[in-house]
Formats: sequence, structure tokens, C-alpha cells
Amino acid sequence: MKYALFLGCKIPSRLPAYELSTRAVLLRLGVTLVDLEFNCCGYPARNVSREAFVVAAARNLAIAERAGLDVLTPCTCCFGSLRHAISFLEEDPELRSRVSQALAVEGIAWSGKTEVEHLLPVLARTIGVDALGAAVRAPRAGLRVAAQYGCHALRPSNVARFDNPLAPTTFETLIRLTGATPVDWPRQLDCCGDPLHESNAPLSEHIARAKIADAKASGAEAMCTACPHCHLRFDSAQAGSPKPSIRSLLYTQLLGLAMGLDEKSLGLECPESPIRGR
Amino acid sequence: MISPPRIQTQVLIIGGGVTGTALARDLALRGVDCVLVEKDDINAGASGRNHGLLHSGARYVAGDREAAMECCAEGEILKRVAAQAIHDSGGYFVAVEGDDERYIADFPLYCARAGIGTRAVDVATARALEPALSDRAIAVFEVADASIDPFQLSLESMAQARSLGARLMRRTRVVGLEREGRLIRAVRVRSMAGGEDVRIEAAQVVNAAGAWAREVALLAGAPIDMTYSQGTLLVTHTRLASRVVNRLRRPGNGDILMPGGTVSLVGTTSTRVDALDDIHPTTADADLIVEEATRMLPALATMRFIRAFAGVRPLLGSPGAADSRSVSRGFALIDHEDHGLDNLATITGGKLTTCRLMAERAADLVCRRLGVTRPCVTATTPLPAVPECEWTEPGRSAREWMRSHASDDTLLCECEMVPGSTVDAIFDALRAAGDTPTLTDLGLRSRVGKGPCQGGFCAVRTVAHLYQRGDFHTQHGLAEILDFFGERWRGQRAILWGEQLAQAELMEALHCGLFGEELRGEGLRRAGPPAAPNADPADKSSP
Amino acid sequence: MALAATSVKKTMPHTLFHTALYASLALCVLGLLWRSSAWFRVRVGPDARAVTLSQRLGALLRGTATALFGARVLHILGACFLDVLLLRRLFAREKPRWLGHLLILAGFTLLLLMHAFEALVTVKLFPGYESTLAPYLFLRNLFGAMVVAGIALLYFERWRRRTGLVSVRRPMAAAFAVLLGFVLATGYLLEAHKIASPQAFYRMAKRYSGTTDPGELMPLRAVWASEFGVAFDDLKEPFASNVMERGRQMHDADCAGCHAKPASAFVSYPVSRLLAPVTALLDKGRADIWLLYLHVFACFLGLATLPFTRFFHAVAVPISLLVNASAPNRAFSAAGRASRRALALDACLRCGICDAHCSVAPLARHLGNPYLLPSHKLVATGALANGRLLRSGRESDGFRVAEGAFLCTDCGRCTNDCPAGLDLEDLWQAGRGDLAAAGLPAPAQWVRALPALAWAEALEAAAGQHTATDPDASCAPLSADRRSFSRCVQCQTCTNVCPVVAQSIAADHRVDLTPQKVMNLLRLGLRDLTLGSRMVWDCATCYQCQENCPEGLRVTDIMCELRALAAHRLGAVRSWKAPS
Amino acid sequence: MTGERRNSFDVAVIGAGMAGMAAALFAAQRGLSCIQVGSGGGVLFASGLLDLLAVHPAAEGRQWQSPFAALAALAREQPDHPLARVDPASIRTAFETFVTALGEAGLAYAPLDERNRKVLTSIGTLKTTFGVPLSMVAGANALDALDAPNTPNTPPRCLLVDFRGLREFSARQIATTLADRWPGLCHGRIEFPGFEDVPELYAAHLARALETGETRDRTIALIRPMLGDAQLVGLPTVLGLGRCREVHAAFEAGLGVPVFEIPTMPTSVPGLRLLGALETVMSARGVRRRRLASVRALAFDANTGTATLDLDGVPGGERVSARAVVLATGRFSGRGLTADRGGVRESILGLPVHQPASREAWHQRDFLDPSGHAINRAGLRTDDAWRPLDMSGKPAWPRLFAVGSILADQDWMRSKCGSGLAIATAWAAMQQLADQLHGNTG
Repeated sequence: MKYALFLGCKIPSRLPAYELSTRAVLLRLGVTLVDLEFNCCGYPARNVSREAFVVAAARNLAIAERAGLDVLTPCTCCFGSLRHAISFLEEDPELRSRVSQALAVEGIAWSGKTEVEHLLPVLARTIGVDALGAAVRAPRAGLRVAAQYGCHALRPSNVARFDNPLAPTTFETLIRLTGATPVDWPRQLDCCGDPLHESNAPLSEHIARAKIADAKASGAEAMCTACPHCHLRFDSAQAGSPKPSIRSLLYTQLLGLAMGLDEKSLGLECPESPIRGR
Repeated sequence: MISPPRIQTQVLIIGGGVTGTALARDLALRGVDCVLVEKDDINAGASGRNHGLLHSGARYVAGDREAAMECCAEGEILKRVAAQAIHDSGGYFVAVEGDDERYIADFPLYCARAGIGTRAVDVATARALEPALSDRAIAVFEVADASIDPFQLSLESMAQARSLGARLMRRTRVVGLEREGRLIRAVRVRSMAGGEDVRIEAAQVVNAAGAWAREVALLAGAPIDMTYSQGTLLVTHTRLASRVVNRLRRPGNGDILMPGGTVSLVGTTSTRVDALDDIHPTTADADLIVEEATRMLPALATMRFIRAFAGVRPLLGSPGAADSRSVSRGFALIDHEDHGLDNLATITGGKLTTCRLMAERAADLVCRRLGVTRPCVTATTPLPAVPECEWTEPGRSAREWMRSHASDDTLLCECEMVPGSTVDAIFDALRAAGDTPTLTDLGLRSRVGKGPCQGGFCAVRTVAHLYQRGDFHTQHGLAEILDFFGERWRGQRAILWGEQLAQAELMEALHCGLFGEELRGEGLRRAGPPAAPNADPADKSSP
Repeated sequence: MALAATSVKKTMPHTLFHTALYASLALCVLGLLWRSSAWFRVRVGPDARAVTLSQRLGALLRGTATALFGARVLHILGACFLDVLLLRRLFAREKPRWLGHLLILAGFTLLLLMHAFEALVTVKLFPGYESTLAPYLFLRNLFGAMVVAGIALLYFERWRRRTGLVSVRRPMAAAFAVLLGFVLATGYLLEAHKIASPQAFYRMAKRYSGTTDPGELMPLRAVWASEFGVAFDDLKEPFASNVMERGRQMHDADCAGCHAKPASAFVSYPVSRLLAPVTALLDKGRADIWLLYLHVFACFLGLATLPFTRFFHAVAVPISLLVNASAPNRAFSAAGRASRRALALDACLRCGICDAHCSVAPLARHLGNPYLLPSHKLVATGALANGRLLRSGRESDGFRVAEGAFLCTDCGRCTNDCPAGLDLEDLWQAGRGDLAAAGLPAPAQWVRALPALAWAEALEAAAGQHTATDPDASCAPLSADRRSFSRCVQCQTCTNVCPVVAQSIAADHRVDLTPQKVMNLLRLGLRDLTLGSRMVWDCATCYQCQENCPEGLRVTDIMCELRALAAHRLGAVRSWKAPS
Repeated sequence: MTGERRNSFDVAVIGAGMAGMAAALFAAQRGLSCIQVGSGGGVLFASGLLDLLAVHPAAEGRQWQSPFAALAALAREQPDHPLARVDPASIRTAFETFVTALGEAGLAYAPLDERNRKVLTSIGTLKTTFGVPLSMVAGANALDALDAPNTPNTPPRCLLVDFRGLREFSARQIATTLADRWPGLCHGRIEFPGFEDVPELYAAHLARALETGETRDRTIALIRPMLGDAQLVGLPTVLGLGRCREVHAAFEAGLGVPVFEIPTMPTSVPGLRLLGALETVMSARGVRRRRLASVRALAFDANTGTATLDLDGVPGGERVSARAVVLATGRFSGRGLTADRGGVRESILGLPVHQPASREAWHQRDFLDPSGHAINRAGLRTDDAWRPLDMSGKPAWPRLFAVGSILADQDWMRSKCGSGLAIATAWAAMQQLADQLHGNTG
């Protein structure tokens, strides 16, 4: 199994642990990751120019296409952007031709051959629950976590093609494989508040806190995340809050631990975290 | 025996349409005391069921030059004195392939002869400014058409008249005229709300009942030759053009598109009708309009229509006349002296654009008969704007809402963005005038229920709001909903296809499927008139 | 007259030389002081505005002290050698560029020491040094050649790696390259001329063998003509062997002490051969003198202007690298950071490596806005800091700079790749602060300066201006097409599932509309009313509304469109300062 | 997990309204692999009440205590009514199955018995229905007590509470409207905790807020002082979304009296609850959902005996094949039927639609005409096996079935039989479908 790894902008600069743990886990699972010189997924440009957004996204797809690889991204936001770009390109022939011209300058082209996959479905479906189950050596029994899918993994469902957006099960299944228990929490499918942070910080904080409180009240010991934006938002929303916070834990770290990988290779520095399970 | 209650006045005006209200204002401004009786509500007839077109007159240049010139002159006057009710959009006359080349060629000449300004616009420019115009357009002329809000006009006229002492009796119909020799001694009127008849003793009686003028006159034994022509209009879901768009041909079906603020109105038809009860737009009317107008504006073929409405044009002339369009659209002032009556006048026919002039002529006659010498001033006196009369303007409510609103104010009608405060203002104004407001009154004075949901959602919110205010009690509010829907529905039947049919189905699922409003038996019976707000014993809210 | 090559002593009046030298030296020193003082004056970032000059000088002293006597001194020495001398960071990223820089650095330094400072350095180190002896003839030519090769290589690299991205205009850089080239050229020419010049020969002969009589000098001339490339116009080879024999004896007696065969001057010698035909002419015109003047004064010019040309980075970059080495990033105080940012403005080589790897470079290219690219952003940040950007009053610049600043994704690639080791992320953050303070905050912020209706009215006032560039069709196809919202039945599901409306319960972050109201305003033909609305700008793009709309309206996609449209149209009607 | 790149199924259900959901559920119950296309938006307009049959004949507006008695009458008087063509035993089983599945997904219903129940609506009418959510049943019980013969009881005192800013719900309206039907109704209004500064409230936002204990307790504390001698409390449907059962229980415990919800104007909380529960059911049963997709083309191959569906709205499009297809696309608002000025047609295959002769005949002059609008009885006619007929009057395809409101000869809005129609016909059609498939497989 071989993918072009699309880390996006956030992970390398703000959440290297996600890159570490993703690489470590996939290496153990026999997945080859290729690094290509990608650029921004285009998301920030959506508020400036739809076309610029699509061009940026399509450039990445074209680069992967040139390398004959499908794209795997651990970032839910990038996943959404790239998938959206594809749907825009497919629904709007005019846009497609303008984008092709823009790409032609660099001698690359988008033809739609490249699939864009999010890490979770790749784990759950392509690698498969059986393979994962077999790889788990040290189940994190008793650990209760709140699964945070991230909006752009689920919605709009026709673009994401990820899971049932109103009653998703992928993440829960993956969590159970590690021996941990996914809690049922009402605000699970709500936004984490991150996209609002620049425009309306208080509202963004409010949304994030509401989710965290909800997860906590539902008995979660950790937020299990699969998106750097959600992950960092939860952390920063809890930074300096008086209430005892629950930490956010990357799924790749949880899985890595369950697979018996050492904490260092997963970017887990604080050993007293609740993620060790009982 | 006790004689029935009496009212005495100088002039009794029968009919509260644009003419009647304008007349009341005209007389009041001349210091004449008058009473206006209206069997339904202000502009409930044709005055409220037209496209609100302030004619440049160009439409009639060929067939009816007199009417054309009247329109031209009156249009200019109204733009001066009633600017707040007028949107000076300008208008186009558009000919498309296949239209009569002769007429196109003669049109400018006709206009010149009638003294109506026109300017030829090249088709490309016109289509750049009005992208909805067909690419099959072959000639475009610009004229001074404008749109006018007849409700605002009449409501504000009546408001000023009342401020000068005139009296308005809504939902009061004339049941008899007491004739004595060449005079009408008294007019007996009956309120829909019940109660006994009232005798109104007036020195002069003016019959401004529009299409109903014939019936009123007959009560006085004065036959009038009148024919009725039903005109139907359709309301689009979104606005299609910013100007008035007329078909450049002799007046026909579906050849006018009016800017209705946030929507467009497209019409009309002209169908001879004999009875006045149950006037409603038919599916055939709708089809006719869509098919005709689509030739000027192709987008109409796929447009969602949210409403249709029909009004009756009172046309003077022998029922013999074949095509009701050929009958003059000019107006007539009948003094009934050859019917042996000296204090009855009938003013009818004409059009929205000429309502002020009609009122002036009628008032002149009445004043001559009363020996009042004060001249008419309505051509020069601006019509004072009245806040609670301006909520009929489309889009206004939305802008006002965005400008500012009280922190506790909420929108009751989402489609047209009408807030609770507006509903309160209208209801309070009506109560202040001694009226008992209804949901239908609200509909006439605001945009409530005029959006795509056609009352399906907003009626429920509004009624809840009014119950909470204490305006409605027992089952009265529900009865109000039924009346309101009844009124809205008349405009729905004819245009129910495509998306609007889906909307109507939704509305039925809600009000029949869930609320079971059609099952009046269970818990829902018509109640008496609503009581005034009062303390509510069952209220347990903590203060 | 210690400094200066011996040849200068012979030809140039001392006073002139000295005044020129000291004048340019003074200029250079003053320039350096002025430029480096900027590192303590220029303020980038709101936090920098909070610290005083004295605090920054204090930070400098403290920093230096800890650096010199602290534990990191070895670290710093290492950096000195690896980063400064061997350009390690560049080596790690782009080898050809590294080679180019190294050639220039080495060649220039060695020329400076061996040639310019020969009396000061070379003579002391190598007794019996003569500029005309081997291997010095060769070395001088070699060092010069290294510099030339370096420059050539760099320009070649720039051309080879052109990315289609506009690069920052650098007039002074070219000017300096020309000056440098000129110094080298005059140097080579001078040398070449002297080799070929009979007059020079006669002057030397007069001084060392006391005669100028051609006949008497005939044998020596023969030898110099055939073996030292002097272009006598009255001599024709071949010469009789006895003449040569005699000549060699004379040569060994008088000349050999100072003169090696010039063929080792692998640049000048061939040039002298080329000059041979015109040597007589040049001699008549005393080319030896004016070429020397040109050469020397070009050097002085370079010296005097050095602080104001791009060559200043040769000073700034090493300092920047050493400062980096002096303490770990987070250890810098606010004052320290402030100075570091100012230093960074000078230390940028404009090499464009950051641009080439910038994560949003494709956006820059497609939006035609270079200010998304680090190198341009750095220039703009500087311009903003010293007020030039906004003084220029060019509103569009303001926008584009802001757009660039706020589209940056903080991916940190530029910082990683910067050969000068500049902490660019810190600079960008500070720059955004300055932009906000200057009334150029992120669109999502400046939209808040006015209520939605005020924006709509501003648009109506400006109607016509923007219609030409109105991108509705291409950038807002959905909101421009009634079919995309005419299905709306006002059911309000979008609002019921909207987390933003659900959570905006406090006055300080209230939204002004709901998704359903936005859709309805489109239906009402009042789209302009939505462009500045909080709802549109506070949409979290979580796609709940779009996922749940029973009528399949693409509510979120429309929200995104409206923001793009607003950024475009409100941007056009808004003065470059945020409205108040 | 959905989204898996599988593309051949036993059953393809087109439509995700009540009928589509029921069909997909019953298919999954029978172990058939199933893909379901459609947004489920129709469900959002539901009130949470599951009507079976309340009114018959519509023109008389006669309401029935027992839905099964009503069904019997229907079978006698309108044998071609879709509901009349399903045997009552199956209808009961179907309802039980459906309600049980919802219960497993967290949306609990009161046990079904033989009779119809009455519930209050938000405008103050009484609605006759069959399946009542647990959170609404206390009101129905109280109304039973009210109607109960030979009980000298004084009507139960009931406090109706609403929230300032919840525009479509006025407790005062309900109390005064039903004053003579249910004396002892009183009403009160409170500020919803935490939303004091918010002018317009949306039920779903309140419901979500009440799923956190703190807001819940503060709300209960605000209501308690108003209780007085009230024996039960009525609220708009805001008692939680996914956690409805928990929130409702907390309110009853906190107030010490039975608490019931009054369905508010759709779209609102009941619809969101129902949709959430149904999607959970589909997920749990492994039904592949294509929510925002639509069927562009549907073709049948007689040789392979499979149908091919081309989906729109999915990037790159998608093609799936199925051995049987269920058409549950609903009527006009569900877009199963398309109406233009010329007439009505079936949207996907253009199947013949039984309809009035002309548009003028579609609707009555009176919106609330008891006998209903003729267009409501338009729709697809099927054979006994629920297979829609083509022009020739034969089944359009051996394994194409039609269920729910798209069927002709019914007016669910007047008869109050929407859910019944959906669930019953879905069950009956699925029985036929399963027989067909097994018949084929041997």
C-alpha cells in the first residue's frame, strides 16, 4: 500500500506529534508514505476566490497524479478542501478549463485519477479492522474517549463520502479496536469552533468549551481527534481555564500505544496522561 | 319604537378604494364633513388588485388618446405630491419578433401626438440594463412609467382625511337608500360585526363603489350601463426586472411586467364577467399570462410564481361591446339628474393613475351642489407620510430590520422579514381608531403572508404573538388563521405547479395533516368577535 | 601610506589618495553605524512599540555578555565557522547557490587581504613579496576569477530556478554587482596594460638599469618582448640567439628579482595580448594612470556605498546568524525580539528560496498578489514599520499586503528554509499586528467595523464602480443564480442545526442573521445586505445546514461565496483605513 | 460503515422519507443488503407522532377511536386505498418493528395498543394519532382521563410553560383555545436559562442546551414556583434531541409531576430526533446511505434481472446496481412527483400518474375543504404486489415497487394516515420483494 502523504500546513508547524505518530503507525502497518512538495490545500482562499482555492488544491492533486499516487491526509480540513475542489472541478467545466490553464504553466494537469483519502477510512477500510486488530498488542482497556470526527470529514456527505454524517461509526469502531471505549456525547457532531477563531474569538471559545464540557460530562477522559485543527482548538480552549481539563489525544497516538509503539516515537511527551488506560 | 341610531354628515362616500379615499381627502381638505362606508376594507376591491402601475399613458396612445393624456398629466402630479408611495422605475416598451411592425413604427408618433415623452433605446443597451429581456426583442422605447403602492396611497389619504374629521366605517355595507322625491334622505348601513343598522343622513351621496357602483346605484333606482372585466396578475418568487416592461403592441394579455419591489408582477388578462361575487384567478388566466409574457421575458417559463390575484375593472359602456379591452379606460362622473336624483353622484371607471383627478371632479360636483366654494388642492398639497401606512412596501421591512431593531423584537414573518413591533404598531393604530383588527387587516397593511410561504409559517407565529398580546382569545385566533388562509388560498390555486406546489403541499401537511384545522368539530369552532386585551386569570408567569 | 598596493605609491599623489580613502572609509563607517542603528530604532509588531531604545540596547549588552561568557560560547564559535564562513544553512538547501556565495566570499576576502592590504598583510606574511612575482600574479588573477565566477553562477542559478513568481526588485543589487565587476575589470585591464606597455618598460629600465636608450636596451627588450609580452612596435621576432643571451643576462641582473613571467596571470596575460595592437595608443594616453585611478576610486566608491547596497547583508547576515546562535529562540526578551526583527529586515538576501517553497505560492501566482510571498512580505513589513507603505497612500497596496499577510498559513517553511536563519514566522505575526493597528486587519475583522446595512449602502453608493470587476459569475455562481435558492421553503432547518446561531447567545459575539435569513435575503434580491453581515462572516463552514437542508440548498457553499464576494466588493468600496 | 466502495446490492431504496426509511429498515431486517438514496429531509417535517388512520371518510371528518376499526371501514368503503390493501395484522407487526427499532436508537414510544390517542398541538387543536413518543404521552393520558365516561373527576390541573422568544409556541394560546375543552389549563412563560439576551429562540438549540445538566436544573428551578396545584406540566418539544429520554425523566423527577411535550410547528425538534434515530438505525443495520445524492437515471436489464442506478450529486458520479428497487420518493415536496402547468409526471421513470383531467380540477376553492383536493389522490397505481404499472397497465418491471405517499387513491393529510401509509405499504411491499428475490434465488 502506497500513498502520497499530505500533511498540510498545520501539522508540520504546530502538531509534529501527529506526523510522527501517523508515520510510525502506518510504517508498522506496512503502508509506504511518499513525500511530495505539496502546497497549501487552498482552504484559506475559499473566502477570497473560489477559483484560486481550486487552483491551489488542484495543483496538489496534479502533483500526486504525476507521481501516480493517491493522496492520504491526516488533516480533516485539508481532506475537505481537496475533496471540495474535486467536486467543484467536476461540476463546473469552465472552472476546470481555467484551472487547467493555470496548472499548464507548470506542466502539470488534473484529470481526476487521484483519490483523496482521510486517514481514518484508510485505517478502517483499506487496511481493515482485521489487520488493525491483529496489530494491537497492548489494548488500552478502560480508557473512555470522545471521538471527534471533525466537520469536513463528514459533511457534506456527498463530497466527503466518509460515513453516515448523522450517525457515523468509523471512528468508534477504530477506537474499540484499541481497547478503549468511545463515549456517546450529544455535541459530538458540532463544529470545534476553530474556523471562527480569527473572525469571532469569543464565539469560537464558547463553542469549543461547550463541546469539551459535554464530552467531560459524558464521561470521556480524553478527546480523541483526527484533525490538527480540532486537536489544537481543544488544547488552546482549555489552556488557562480553571476547570480541570481533559486532554486531546490523537487517534494515531492511541492506536500506536495499543500497537505497543513507544511513546517517544508517537510524540507523547507527558507520561502521566490519562491515555495509559487501566 | 326606538328609531335606529343616526349619523349626520354633509357627504356620504360609498366605497373605500383609491377613488373613495382620495375623495374623502379632497373633501376634508376643502373643509367638508364626510363619512366613508366600505363593505370590506380599504382597497379590498380592484384598487388593491392591480399591478400598481403609474401609467405614462403610452399604453393607451393608440386606442384611447384621452385616457393616455390624462394618465400622463396625473402621473406627473402624483410623482410630486405622493412621492413616498411611488418608485420612479421608468419603463420600457418592448417589441419582439413577430409583433406588428406597423404599430412599432407608429408608436413614437402616437406618443408625440399625445404629448408623452418616449426615447428609442437600442436593444443591446436595453438587454444590458434588463438582462431578463428576450434575445428576440426587436425594438425598445423608454417611457416614464413608475410603480405606485395603492395601499399606501389609500391608507395615507384616509389617514389624512380622518385627521381632518372624516369618518371611516369599515366592514359596513349599504343595505338601503331612503329616497324621497329627487333626494336621498338617508342611507341604511349594516356592520358585518352585527348590531343593528345605522341611518346615515347626508346632504350628498357619492357612489364610489367601483365595480359595485351599479348595485349601489340600483338601490337608488338609478340604472348604470356597466360591464365588468376581470384582470389577473401573477407574482414571481424573485424580481425579474428593475423597470416596468410593457409589450409594444395594442393592449393585450400578459403584456406588462411590473417591479414589485422584491418581486415582479406580471399580467394582465381581460375577461368579461357578469357576477362580482367570487372573483378569482383561474388556471387558464395563469397559463395565458405565462405563455404571453414569456415571449418578452423567457425566464418566466421556469420562474416560480408565489401568488396570483384578480380584480374587476368597472368599465362604462354597453354590455354589447365585444372586446372589453376596446371599452374606454377613461372614467365617468354621473350626476344622476336624469334619473331624477339631485344628491347622488357616481364616480367610476378610470384607473389607479387617475384616481386623484376622479376624486377632484366628483368633489367639484358635490361642492357645487353644497355651495362650497373652496377649490381643490390635492394637485398641489403633498400627501403626508404616515409610518404605520408604509409597511406594505416590499423590502422596506427587511432594510428597517437590518438598520436597527429593539433587542427584544423578533421576526414573525420570515419571508418578508416583518417584526413583531410592526404587527403591534398596525394593530394598535387600528384599535386606536376604534377598530377590531384582524389577521386579514394585518395582511392588507403589511407584507405578512405575502412571501413564498404564503402564511403557512408566519400566520402561526403571528397568531401566537397576538394571543400572547391578548388580542385573541378562545378560538378566535384559529378562526383568524382560517380566514387568512382562505384569502391567501384564492391567490394560490391558479399558480400551483413546480416548487410552489411543493410549498403548498407542505402547508397542507402542516395545517391539515398535523394541526387538523379542517376538522373544525374538534376544539376549533368559530368564536365571536375578539375581546379587548384584558387580564388573564390563567397566567402563572412569574413577574 | 601603509595601506595600498606599492604601484599606487608610485603613481598617485598621497594627499589625494588619502583624502579619498578616509572620506570613503568615514562614509562607510557612518553608513554602517546608521544602518545598524536601525536595528534598535525600527519597530515591527505591536509588542515592539512597547519597548524603549534603552531597553533594546540593554538587551543587546546583556545578550552579548551572556553570549561571550555564557555556556553557549562554543556553540557560537561553531556557528561562526560553520554558518558564517562555510554558509552551512545554504549548503544544506541549495548547493549551487552555496558554491556561488562561497566563491564570492572567499575570492573577495582573499583579494582584499593579499592585494588591497598587501603592504599590511602579504608583505608581512611573505618576505620578498612582490605583486609581480609568482605565484602572486597567478593568485591575484585566481581570486578575481573566483568572484566573477561566483556572481555568474548566482545569476545563472536565479535564471535556472525561475519559478514564474515575481521576485523583489533590487536595483542596488545590480548596481553593486556592476561596481564590483568594474573594480575587477579595471584591475585586470590595468595589469594587462602594464604587461604590454613599452612605456612602463622604459620607466622601469630607467630606474633599474639607468638607461633609456633603445639600442642599449635592445637585448633586454628582445627578451621582454618575446617572454614578458611587452608590445614594442619597433621590434620584430625572431631575435638572434646571442641577442637573447645578452638580454637574459641583463634581465637577471636588473629585473628577475621582481618579475616573474606574466603568463601565470591567466586572465591579464591573454588580455594583454589582445591589447598589444593598441598599447602604443594607451601608452600615449597614460592608460596606466587613469586605469589605476578608476580602479582605486571604484574601490573607494564600493567602500563608501557598501552599507547602502545589498552587500550590507554581508554584515547583517553573519550578525543575524550569530544572534541566533547566541540563545535559543524562546529565550529572547521582547526587546531582543524587537531588535531581531529589525535586523531581519536587513539580513534578508532576497534569495527567493522561501518564495520557491512557500505553501501559498500557487495562490500568490493565481491571485496575482506577490505580497503572499515571504520575500515581498518582508519588504512590505519593513515599509509598513517605517511608515513608507501607507505614506505611499496607494490603497491597493494596503489591501494586497493585508491579503498576503492574512492568507499566510503559518506553515513555517520559509523560516525553516531561510539561509540567513531569520525567524520569519515571528516577523509575519508582528507584521499582522502592525497591519491591524494601521487599519488593515483581516477581512473578517474590518467587516465588523460597519453593520451589514452600512456596507450595503456603501456598495449602492459605489454602484457602477465595482460592476465592471464584479466577479459574481465566476466567483459567486450560486448566489447569482436564483435556482440555487428558489427551492427554499423557509423551514429553518438550517438555523436549527447551526452551531453558530445556537451558541451565539452572548451580546459580545451575537450574529445578526440566521442562515435561513441569508438565503431569504438572496431571494428578496437584497444580496448586498448579506455581504457585511456577521452571520456570513461567522459561518464556521461546518456544513450542518447544507447537509440537513431538506430542499438541497448548498447553504454553506453559498456562505463561502458571499465572503469571497464581500472581500472583493467591500474591499473595493472601503477606504484603506478601516471605517469607524 | 457506509462510503465503502461497494456497488451492488439486493435492494435500492429511492427516497428517505418515512416510507423510504421504513422500507430500508424492513429490508435490512430481512437480511437484504440495501442502499438508500435521499436526504431524509422529508422526515424533518414530521411531528414525531405516528398516525395510522384517524379520519374516515375525510369528507365527513369523522374521527375514530380505534384505527383498526377505521381500517375495516376503509376496506369496506375504499377498497383501492393503499392502506385498505394491507392486512391489519401486518400493519400492527410493521408498527411494532418500526417503533422497536426507533426505541433501540434512543427514541422511545409509548407501548402501542388498539386505540388512537389524542394529543395537544401547538396551536391549540387536538390531534388524533396512534404512535405517541414517550415524551408526549402524559398529555394523551390526561386527555383520556378528561374523556373517560362515568368518572366524576374534575379535569386534571395542567400547567403549560413556554419560553420568551420561541415564536411559534404560546402556552397562553393553547390554554385559552382549549379553555372550554379542558378547563384547568393554565399557562406560564419563562426566560430560557442562558438565552436571556437572545431575542429569537430555536427549539433545537434549547433542546441541545437541555442535554447539559446545568441548564436542565436551572430550567426546572424556574418552572417549579409556577407549579401550584398543577398535576402535570406541558412544554414545547425541547426536551433534548438524542438524549430525549434522559432529559424528560430528569424533568419529571425534578418537578415531581408527569411532564409532556407538545409538538411544535415543523421543522423542529421532533423531526430532528426522528431523523437522527432513523439514520442511527440505518447505520446500525448496515444500510448504505447516499444522503445528498439523487437518482439521475434508473435502468433495468431484463437478462441479468438487475437495475442500474446512476447517482448525481456525488463527485465523479456513482453507479450502483440492485436486484430490486423500491420507489419511495414521495409526492411533490418529496419530488417523487413533478408537476408543471401541463400535468403531473413521475420524476425518475416518467411512470404514468393517475391524476385529474385538468389543473383547474387539482384544487378545491377552499383550502380547508373537508373532502380534500383532487390532486392529493393523484399518484402511482400498482398491482397487488405494489409494483407500479406502466402505460399498458402491467408492472413496469418485475422487481420495481412503490410505497408511501407517492401511491394514488389516498389523501393522507385529510385521513391522518401518513406514517401508517408509509410503514404499512413499505412492510407489505418488502414482503413481496423478499418473496420475489428468494423465489429467484431458488
